[in-house]
Amino acid sequence: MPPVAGADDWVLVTEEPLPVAEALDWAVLPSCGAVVTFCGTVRDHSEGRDGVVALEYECYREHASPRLAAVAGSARSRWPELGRIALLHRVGELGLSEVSVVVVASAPHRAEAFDAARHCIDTLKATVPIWKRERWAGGSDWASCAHEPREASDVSR
Amino acid sequence: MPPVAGADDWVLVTEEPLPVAEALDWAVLPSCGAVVTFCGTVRDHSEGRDGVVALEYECYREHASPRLAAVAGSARSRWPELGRIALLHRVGELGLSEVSVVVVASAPHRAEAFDAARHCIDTLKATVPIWKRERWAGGSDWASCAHEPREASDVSR
Amino acid sequence: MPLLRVFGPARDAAGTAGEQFPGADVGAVLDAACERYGPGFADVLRRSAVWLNGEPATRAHAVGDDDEVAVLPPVSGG
Amino acid sequence: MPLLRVFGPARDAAGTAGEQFPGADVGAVLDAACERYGPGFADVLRRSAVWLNGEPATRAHAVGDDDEVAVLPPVSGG
Repeated sequence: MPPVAGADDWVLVTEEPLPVAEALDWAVLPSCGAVVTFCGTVRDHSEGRDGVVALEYECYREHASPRLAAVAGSARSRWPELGRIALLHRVGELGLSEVSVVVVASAPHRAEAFDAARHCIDTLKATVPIWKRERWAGGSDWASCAHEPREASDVSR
Repeated sequence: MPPVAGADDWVLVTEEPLPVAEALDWAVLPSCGAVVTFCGTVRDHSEGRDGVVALEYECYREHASPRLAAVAGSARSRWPELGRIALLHRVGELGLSEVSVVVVASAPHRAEAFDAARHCIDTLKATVPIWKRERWAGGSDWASCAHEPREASDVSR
Repeated sequence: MPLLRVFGPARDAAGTAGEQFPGADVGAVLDAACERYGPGFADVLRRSAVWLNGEPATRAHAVGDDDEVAVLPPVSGG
Repeated sequence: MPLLRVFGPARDAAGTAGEQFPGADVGAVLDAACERYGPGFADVLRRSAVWLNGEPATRAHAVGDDDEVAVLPPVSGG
């Protein structure tokens, strides 16, 4: 399940439940005292829409993982002291409270781990070719909160 | 293992390995789309001290948990929209890469979850009566990076 | 012929995930798609980014048989 | 008699985790502890906080049989 042996970045796009605990364990290094994890979960409401019961994520399969890797690269260029970075995104149909995205960043100190994790999820949302459809009791539609896709190297937080 | 049924704060001081994955799962609520987790792990160095191989944490047992609860309370007063908060601290002897502290905060949106998790770990370090002894190949001593204890309500980040 | 891939709302508007279109540049491929899929697709296209083989492209980029043009409406991952 | 509890470096300096000391206020308990444990303990005490029953206290706070005075050197949890 983990990535290439020896690599310090782990990116994954999968229809299976995300390996949150494994990613968190994997990110721990003897040189790093701080591990920050962000999990995005399916929420029962979005901007202006109540009673959401499920989400469906679609991706540009060939380019989603490379764009996740670019997000990790942009974090490393800002915080060279980072230890490991995991960026995992689930696609397909997700029910309420299921985990859609996981970001893990480890660093010697907590300030960098927090800042890098925040940067990664912000940049992921703005750059990775993934689209979310919301389903509620009465119908379904694409999420209204969307971003014109940008390149990770152009995202300045 | 989880706290009082129905409670949205979970504080724990224990000599056992911390239930990281359980705390993360517990923090997920249908109304919350963001869960931020901070894990502090035993690092092989500290300020001016290389080759750290183990830590030993001592606490003022009767007052450590109440002070953790005060940290959670200070976060709630700043971010009333927070969902669940877990603050877990291990005591006793810990080896390299073991998890000494866990903070989990869930919220409808990621900004509040990140800010609250960061506030909690900063406030925990400044207010909870716990002391860390570092052991390295040649000896052991109390951590040099320590804070005069304050009250959670006085910590302004 | 170059392949056109369309995603999210653009896929809904097109009624398909992708097909081949004739054309010597990105603009020609997009124009042919608008003609086949109609004004609903053209509306989505106006607020979408266009990639050629995974990189941002303009209408003037030349395309050949093995190239892939993609229409990316605003993304909403996370 | 009030109980004195000492932690971390203060425990090392005292050579014990706690014991009872006579005294009608916090200051008297601390002075008795300094006398028994010596100048190493007094040094740690100077950079420590003092709690009475879990709340910050001053030397003037009165104490009785069921009270607990604690010496808290700078904390280092996390």
